[in-house]
Amino acid sequence: MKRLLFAILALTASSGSALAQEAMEAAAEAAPTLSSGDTAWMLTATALVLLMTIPGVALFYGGMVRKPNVLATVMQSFTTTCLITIVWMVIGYSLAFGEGGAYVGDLSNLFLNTLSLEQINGSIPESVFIIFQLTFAIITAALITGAVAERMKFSALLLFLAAWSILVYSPITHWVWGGGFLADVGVLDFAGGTVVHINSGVAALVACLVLGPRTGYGREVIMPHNLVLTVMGASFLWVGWFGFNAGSAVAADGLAGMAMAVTQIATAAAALAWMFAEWLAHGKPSVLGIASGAVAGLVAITPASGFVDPMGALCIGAIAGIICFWGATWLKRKLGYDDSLDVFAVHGLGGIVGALLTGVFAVEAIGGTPGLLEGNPGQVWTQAYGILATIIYCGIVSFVLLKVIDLVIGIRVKEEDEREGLDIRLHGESVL
Amino acid sequence: MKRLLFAILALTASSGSALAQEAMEAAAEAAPTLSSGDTAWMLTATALVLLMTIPGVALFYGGMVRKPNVLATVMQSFTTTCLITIVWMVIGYSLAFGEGGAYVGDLSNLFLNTLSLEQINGSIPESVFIIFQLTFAIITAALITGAVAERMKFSALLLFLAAWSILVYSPITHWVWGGGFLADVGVLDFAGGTVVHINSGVAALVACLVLGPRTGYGREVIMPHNLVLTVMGASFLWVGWFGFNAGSAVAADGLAGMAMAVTQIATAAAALAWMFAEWLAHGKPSVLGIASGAVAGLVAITPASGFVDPMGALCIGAIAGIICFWGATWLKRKLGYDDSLDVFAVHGLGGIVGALLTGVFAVEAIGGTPGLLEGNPGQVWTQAYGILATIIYCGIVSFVLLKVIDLVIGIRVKEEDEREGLDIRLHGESVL
Amino acid sequence: MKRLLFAILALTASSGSALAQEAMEAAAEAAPTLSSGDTAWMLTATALVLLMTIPGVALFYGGMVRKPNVLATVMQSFTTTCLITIVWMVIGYSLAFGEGGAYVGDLSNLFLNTLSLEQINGSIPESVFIIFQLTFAIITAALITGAVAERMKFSALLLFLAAWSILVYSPITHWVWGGGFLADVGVLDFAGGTVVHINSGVAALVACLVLGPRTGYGREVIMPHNLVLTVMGASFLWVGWFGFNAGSAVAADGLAGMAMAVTQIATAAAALAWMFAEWLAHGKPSVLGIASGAVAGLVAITPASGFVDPMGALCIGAIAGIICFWGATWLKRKLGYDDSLDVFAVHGLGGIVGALLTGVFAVEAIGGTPGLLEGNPGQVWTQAYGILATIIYCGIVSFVLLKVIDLVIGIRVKEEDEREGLDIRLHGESVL
Amino acid sequence: MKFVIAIIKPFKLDEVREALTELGVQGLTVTEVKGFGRQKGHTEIYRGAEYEVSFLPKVKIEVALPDELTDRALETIQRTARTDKIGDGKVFVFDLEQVVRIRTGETNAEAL
Amino acid sequence: MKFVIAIIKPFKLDEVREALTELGVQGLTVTEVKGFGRQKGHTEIYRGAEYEVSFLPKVKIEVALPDELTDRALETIQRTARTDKIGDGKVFVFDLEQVVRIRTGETNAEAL
Amino acid sequence: MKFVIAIIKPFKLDEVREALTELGVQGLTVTEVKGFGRQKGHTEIYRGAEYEVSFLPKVKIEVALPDELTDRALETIQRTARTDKIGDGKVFVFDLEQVVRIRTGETNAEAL
Ligand SMILES: Nc1ncnc2c1ncn2[C@@H]1O[C@H](COP(=O)(O)OP(=O)(O)O)[C@@H](O)[C@H]1O
Ligand SMILES: Nc1ncnc2c1ncn2[C@@H]1O[C@H](COP(=O)(O)OP(=O)(O)O)[C@@H](O)[C@H]1O
Ligand SMILES: Nc1ncnc2c1ncn2[C@@H]1O[C@H](COP(=O)(O)OP(=O)(O)O)[C@@H](O)[C@H]1O
Repeated sequence: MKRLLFAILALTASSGSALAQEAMEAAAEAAPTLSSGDTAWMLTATALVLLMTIPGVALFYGGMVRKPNVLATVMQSFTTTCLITIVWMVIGYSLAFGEGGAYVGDLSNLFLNTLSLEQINGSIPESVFIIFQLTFAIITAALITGAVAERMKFSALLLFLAAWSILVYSPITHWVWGGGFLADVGVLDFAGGTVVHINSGVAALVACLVLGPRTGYGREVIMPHNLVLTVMGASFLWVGWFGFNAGSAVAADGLAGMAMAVTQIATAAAALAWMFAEWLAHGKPSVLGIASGAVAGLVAITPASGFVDPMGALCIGAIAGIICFWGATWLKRKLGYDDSLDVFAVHGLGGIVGALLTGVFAVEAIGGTPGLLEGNPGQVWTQAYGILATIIYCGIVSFVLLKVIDLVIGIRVKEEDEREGLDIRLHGESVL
Repeated sequence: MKRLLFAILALTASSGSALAQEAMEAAAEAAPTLSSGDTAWMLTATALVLLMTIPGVALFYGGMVRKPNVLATVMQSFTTTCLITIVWMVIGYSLAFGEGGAYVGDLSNLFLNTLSLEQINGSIPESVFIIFQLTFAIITAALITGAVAERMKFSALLLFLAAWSILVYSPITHWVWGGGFLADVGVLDFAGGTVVHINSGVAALVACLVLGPRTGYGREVIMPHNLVLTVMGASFLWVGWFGFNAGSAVAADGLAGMAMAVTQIATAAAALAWMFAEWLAHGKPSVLGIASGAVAGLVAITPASGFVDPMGALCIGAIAGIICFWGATWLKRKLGYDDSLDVFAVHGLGGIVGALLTGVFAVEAIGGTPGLLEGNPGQVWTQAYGILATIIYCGIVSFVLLKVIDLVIGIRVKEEDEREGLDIRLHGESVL
Repeated sequence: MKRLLFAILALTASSGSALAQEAMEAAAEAAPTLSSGDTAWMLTATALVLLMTIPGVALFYGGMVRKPNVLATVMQSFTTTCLITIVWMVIGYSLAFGEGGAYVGDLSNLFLNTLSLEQINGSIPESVFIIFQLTFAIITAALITGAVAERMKFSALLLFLAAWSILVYSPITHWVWGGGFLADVGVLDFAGGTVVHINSGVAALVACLVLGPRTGYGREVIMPHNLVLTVMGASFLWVGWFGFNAGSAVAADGLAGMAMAVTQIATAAAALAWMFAEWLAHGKPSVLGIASGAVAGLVAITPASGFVDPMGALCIGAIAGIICFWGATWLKRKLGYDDSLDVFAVHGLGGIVGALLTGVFAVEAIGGTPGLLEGNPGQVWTQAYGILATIIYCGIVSFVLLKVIDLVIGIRVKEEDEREGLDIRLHGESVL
Repeated sequence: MKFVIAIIKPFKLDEVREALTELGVQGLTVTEVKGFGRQKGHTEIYRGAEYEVSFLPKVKIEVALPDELTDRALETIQRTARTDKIGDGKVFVFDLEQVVRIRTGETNAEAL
Repeated sequence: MKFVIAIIKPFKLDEVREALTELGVQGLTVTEVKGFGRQKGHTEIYRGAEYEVSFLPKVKIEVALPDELTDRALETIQRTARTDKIGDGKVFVFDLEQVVRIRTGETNAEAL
Repeated sequence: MKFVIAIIKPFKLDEVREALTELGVQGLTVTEVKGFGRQKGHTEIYRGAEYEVSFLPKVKIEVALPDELTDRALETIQRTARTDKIGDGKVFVFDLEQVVRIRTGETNAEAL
C-alpha cells in the first residue's frame, strides 16, 4: 500500500513529474533496465574506438615509416584488430571481467558462452559492453607495434601480442576495472591511462630494447615518408577518442558530456604546447609535432576524463604536451633506444603524466573524488601506486615473453629484409 | 475502469517498476511512439553506412586499380552515391517499401511526397528509415563498380546503375524486407546478404562477362597501385558495417548489440582465415589478403547478424574467409573471367555462404528462428530458395540491361582510353 | 487533486498511453530533464562535426594544392582545430552564448568557469552543447584557410583566425543563435548558412584580396596534386554534415530525421548538377567537379535543413550546384581574384543561395515558418537582411584585422618560400 | 661499347625488356619520364581553369652494350616498342668510354 | 647531332620548353631529379632528429638536336632558365652517334 | 671533361655523395630508377595472381667531372657503393663536350 501511495503521490507532485521521475529511477536502480539512449551512445562509442585503430593507428604509424615498410606497418594494426578480437572472445574478456579475484578474472566466460540477448550490464546490453571493451584491448596491442616498426618479424609479433593480451592486458584490466586490487585501493583511471597507455608504452619500450635499433639508426636518414597519412591517423584518433573517453561513462549523460569536453580541451592544449615548444626549440612548428602533441594530450586526459573540469584539462594538456615533446626529442636521444614511432614517449610518458595529474586535478563535484588541489594529496600517491604496479608487472612479463619468443622463432627480420623493405620481403606487396 | 486498476496495479507491483514498464510497453505497442534512443542510434547508423561507400568502397576499390584509373574509380563510388540518392527519392523507395504486392511496391511514395515530420516507422521517424535504407541502395550499386573497373564507360555505368537500382534492387528489397514473397516463405536476411551482397555480386559477374576482360589481362602486369588506400577502405567498411548490421535491428537494444558482437567476431575470423590460407598457399600473408578476408567476413555475417550467436559467427567467418579466398584465387583463374576487383568472389560467394550458413547456425533464442543445428534443416532450403530467386532474377535483368545499353551507347571505353588511363581520358584529371 | 485526476485519467485514456505521454511531456517541459537519447545523438553529432574539419577539410583542401604545400595545408586545419578550441573555451563561447544583448554575449562564462556536471541545455548536458557549438566555430575558421592556401604566413594565419573567431564569429553566432537581433527579426538559419558559410566565405574573399594572388597565378600551371585526398575530404564532409544539420535539431527526433533526409537529397542534387553543368560546358565530368558540387549542396541546404521538405531540398541543391559552378569557373575568372580553393564560390555563394532559398522553400509544417512558396514573401527579405548584415560586418572587420596584422608582422610568405614550397620552408617537413 | 637510351610507351616496357634479354642483354636501367613531342598531350580542367598538359608519361630505358650487339638491340627495340601510332618514341646511341662493375671492379666488356 | 642535358629549377620547365619549341625543337624528355650543388639544401626535423637534406628538387631536360641548332638551344636554355639565384642549374652537351624514330624507323636527322 | 653515370643501391647514396664531396666534387644529380640485372627481383602475389617483378629500386647518380678527377671518382664510387652483394650496380663514363652554368654563363671547367 505504501507503494501505491508513493506512486500516486509521485504523480501528483507539484511539478507533476520530478518526483515520479525519481520514483521511477529508484525503481530502475533496483531492477536495472536497458536504456536505449545509453545503448545508442555505446554502440556508437564502440564504432568510434574501433576507428581509432583501423584506420587511426594504422595511418598514424603508416605515415611515419619509410615507404618500403608502409604496408607492413598498416598491416600490423589491421591484423592486431583481428587477432585480439579472437583472443578476447576466446579468453581475454573472461580473464578481464570474469568474477575471479583481486588479480585476474576467471574462466567462466570462455568463448562468450554465457552471453544472452537479454543480459544487461548497467543500462546497456552485455554484448555491447563486451565489444566496447574489446576495442580497448585492440588498440592497446596495436599501439605497441609502433615501437617495433620496420624490423620485427610478423609471425613473432602476432605471437607476442596474443600472449601479451592474455597475460598482461587482461589481468591489468581486471586490476583496475574488473574489481581487482587497484580498484580497491582507489586508483582513478577513467578510460585507461594505466590500463591502455602506460601498459602499451612500457611494453613498447621493453620491445624496442629487446629488439635493438633499426639498421642504420642514428647514421642514416630515416624519415617519415608521408605525414598526410599521419595527420589523417591523428584525426581519427582524436575523433574516435570521444568514444574512448566519453564512452567510458557507459551512459549518455552529463558525465559523458564532461568527459568529451575535457578531452577536447586537453588535446588542443597539448597539441599547441608541443607545437610552440618545438617552434621555440627548433625554429619551426611541424605538423608531425602538433599531431604528436594532440595524441599526447589525448593520452594524458584519458585517466582524468571523468574526474576533472575544463581548467584541469587545460593544465593537464599543456603539461603533457611539453613533457612528451621533451621525451620524444631529448630523453630518447639521451637514452639512445630506438622506439621507432615514440610509443613510450607519447603513450608511456603521457599516460604516467596523466595518471599522476588525475590525482592532482580531480574535482569531487565531477568524479566523486577530490584531488591534491582539493586537499587530498593521498590521491597522488594512490595514482603512483597504480602506475608502479603496472610498470613493474607489464615490464617483466613483456620482457620474458619477448625473450622466449626470440629463442623459439626469432623476433627480428634479416638485415636484407630491412634493407629491401618489409612490404616486399614479408608480404610480397608494394606501394607503387 | 479495468485500465485504471491495471495502471494502479502496475505501479504497485513488487519491483515497483517492472509491471509498470510492461504496461507502458504494451500501451506503446498499441500506439507506437518515437524513441529518442532508437532514433539516435539510427541517425548514427545511417551516417556509418554512408561512410561505407564514401569513402569506404571508393578507397577500397581505388587502391586496387592502376594509378591512371584511381580518380575514375573513386569517382564511380562518389557519383553512384549521388545518383542513387535521387533515384531512391524519386521512385526507388516507393518500389521497395510502398505497399504493393508480393513482387514489388507501388508508386504511392514517388518523390517522398507523403513524408511528414511526425510519420513514424517502428520507434524512429520515417525520414530516418528512408535514408537508412537509401544508404543500402547506394552501397549495393557502388559495389558493382569494382567488377567493371578500368574499362567501363562512365555514361553507360550511370545509366546501368540507375536502371538496375529501379528494376533489380528495389524489387528484391521488396521481396525480402518490404513484405514480399521471400519474407512470406521465411527467408532470413537480417542486414542484406541476399538483397545487397548476392545481388551486387551477381550483377558484377554478369557485367564483367558482358564487358570482357581488361586489355592485357592475363598477359600484362596489372597490379594494385596503393594498398594503403585499400586498407583504409576496408577499415571504413568494417567500422561502417556496425551501422549496417547493428542498425538493421532498427533499435538500440540487445539485438543490435548482439549483431555488433557477431559482426566483429565473424569479420576477424574471416580475415585471419584468408590470411592464413594465403600464408600456407603462397608463402606470405598479404595486407590485401587480410583486408579482403575482413570484407568477406563482413559480407557473410550480414544475413546472419540478427540470428546467430558468437560461436556461430566464428564458424561463419572462418568458413567464408576460406571459401572467398578460394573463389578469388582458384575459381576466378579457372573460369577465366576478369572481375577486376573480385566483387563476385567476395560479395557474391560471401553472400551465398552467409545466407546458407544463416540457415545452419540460426539460434532461436536470438532471432526467433532455429537453424539446422537446432534441428530445423528446412531453414537451409528456405535460404537456398531465396538465394536462387535472387541469382536468377538479378542475373537475367542485369544481362538484358547491359546488352541494351551496349546497343544504344556502348558500354566499353576505347582501347586507347584504357591504355592512357581513364582519369585523363574520361575525366580530364590526373594524380600527379 | 486536479493533478491526481489528470494523472489517473491520463493512464486510463483510450490508447492507454498517448495522453499519459502528453502529460509527461507537458511536465517535462516545465522542468527540463536530460534525455539520454538526445544526448547520445548530440555526443555523436559532435564527433561527426569534428570529423568534418579533421580530417575532412584538411584533406579536401590538402588534395587541391600543389604537392610541396600539402603538409602546410593540412596543418592549417589541424592547428585551427586546436587554436579555436582554446579560444572558445577561454572567451568565444561566452561571447556567443552568454546572456549579453542584441549584438554580443557577455563575459560570464570565461574559461567555462560556470560549467557543472548537472547543467542542462534543453534535454542535453550543457557540456555537450558547448563542444557541439565549438565544432562549428572550428570548421568556420578552418574553411577560410582554403582561400589563402599556398602563400599565407603561418603565424599571421593563427593570429588572424584567433582574432576573427572572437571578433566576428562569436558575435554573429550571438546574432543568430544566441538570442541576438537577427534571431529577433526572424532570420532562419537552421545549421549555419549565415553564421558558418557566408561568414567564412566573405572572410575568405577579403583575405585572398588583401593577400594578392599566388606567384605565377594565371600564367603557370597550378594544379591539384592528389584529388584522391579531396574526394576523401568531401566524403568526410558529407558524412559529418549529418551531425552538422541533423545535430542542429539538438534532439534525436523527427526534425533531426527530416534534416538528415533533406541534407542527403540536396547534396546529391547539387553534386550531379555541377557535374552535368561541367560535362556540358567542358566536355568531361570531373571528380573535382562532383566533389565540389556535393560541398556546394551541403552548404546551401545548411540554413534550410530544418525548414524545407524533400522537394525543396531537391530544388535548392540543383540551383546551388549550378550557381556555385558558375561562381568557381566564370565569376572568379571574370573578377580575377585568386581564391586558391574557391572558398567564396562554394561557401560564400552557396551560403547566400541557401539562405535566400530557405526563405523561398520553407514549409510551415516542418519548421513552423512558411516561405515564399507558401505565400510568405517577407521571409525572403528577412533572409536577405541577415545575409547583408553578415556580409557587411564580417567584410569590414576581416579587412581591418588583416591589414593590422600585415602592418605588424606581415601576412605573406617570401616569394622564395612559395617557390620552394611551404612544407619545407615553414614547417621543415616534406612528403617524399 | 655503346650506351643506348630508348624512350618508349610505358606499357611496352615488359615486352622490350624480354626481347632484349633474349638477345643476351644482362642488365638495363629504367626511369619514368615525361615526354613532349609530336604526339599531343591533353587538356586538364580544374574548376574552369584549363591547363594544356603537354607532357605524356613515357619510360626511358638505358642499356650499355658491347659494340657487336648494338645494331641488333636497336632493331629489337624498334620492333617490339612499335605500335605504329604517334608517340612511339626514340632511340639514341652514344659512345661509351668505360664501364665498371661496382661489386667486382671488373671493367668494360666484362662489366656489362 | 648533339644530345643536351639541362638541369633546371622545376618552375622554369614550361618557359624553357616553350622557348625551345619556338626555336624549332620538336621533342624533348623530362625527368624529375634531385640536385646537389652549391645551393644549400635544408634541414628537416622529425621529433628532434635533424636531417640535413642536401638534395633539392630539379628537373632534367634531355633533348637531341641537329648540330646547327645546338648553340642557339644552349643560349635559349641559359636565358630562359636563369633566375640569377644560386641553383639555377647546368647544361651538358654530348655527341650523339645515332637516332632512330621507333614508329617509322627513320634515323638520325629525320628522326629528331 | 667526363660525365659519369653510376647506378647504385639506394641506401648507399649518402655515403657515396659524401665521399665524392670530399674528393672535391661540387655538384651532382640524382634520379630514382629501377634496375634489371643479375640480381633477381621478387614475386608479388595479389589475390592469387603472381607477378614477377623483375625491377629493383636503384639510384642513378650523374656527375660531370674534370678529366683529372675521373679516375679517383670512379675508384671512390666503387669503394663506397660496394656491399659485395649482387646488384651493387655499374658505373658508366662518357666524354662530355661542353658544360654551361646557367646562372653565370660560365662554361666548361669553370662551370663544373
Ligand atoms: N629531340 C628529342 N629529344 C629528346 N627526346 C625526344 C625528342 N623527340 C622526341 N622525344 C621523345 O620521344 C617521345 C615521342 O616523340 P613524338 O614526337 O611524340 O612521337 P614519335 O616518336 O612517334 O615521332 C616524346 O614524348 C619524347 O619523350
Ligand atoms: N658536376 C655536376 N654534375 C652533375 N650535376 C650537377 C653538377 N653540378 C651541379 N649539378 C646540378 O646542377 C644543380 C645546380 O647546381 P648548384 O651548384 O646548386 O648551383 P649553380 O648551378 O647556380 O652553380 C645541382 O642541384 C645539380 O643538380
Ligand atoms: N648493361 C647495363 N646497362 C644499363 N644498366 C645496367 C646494365 N647492367 C646492369 N645495369 C644496372 O645495374 C644494376 C645492377 O646490376 P646487376 O646485374 O643486378 O648486379 P651487379 O652490378 O652486381 O652485376 C641493375 O639493376 C641495372 O640498373
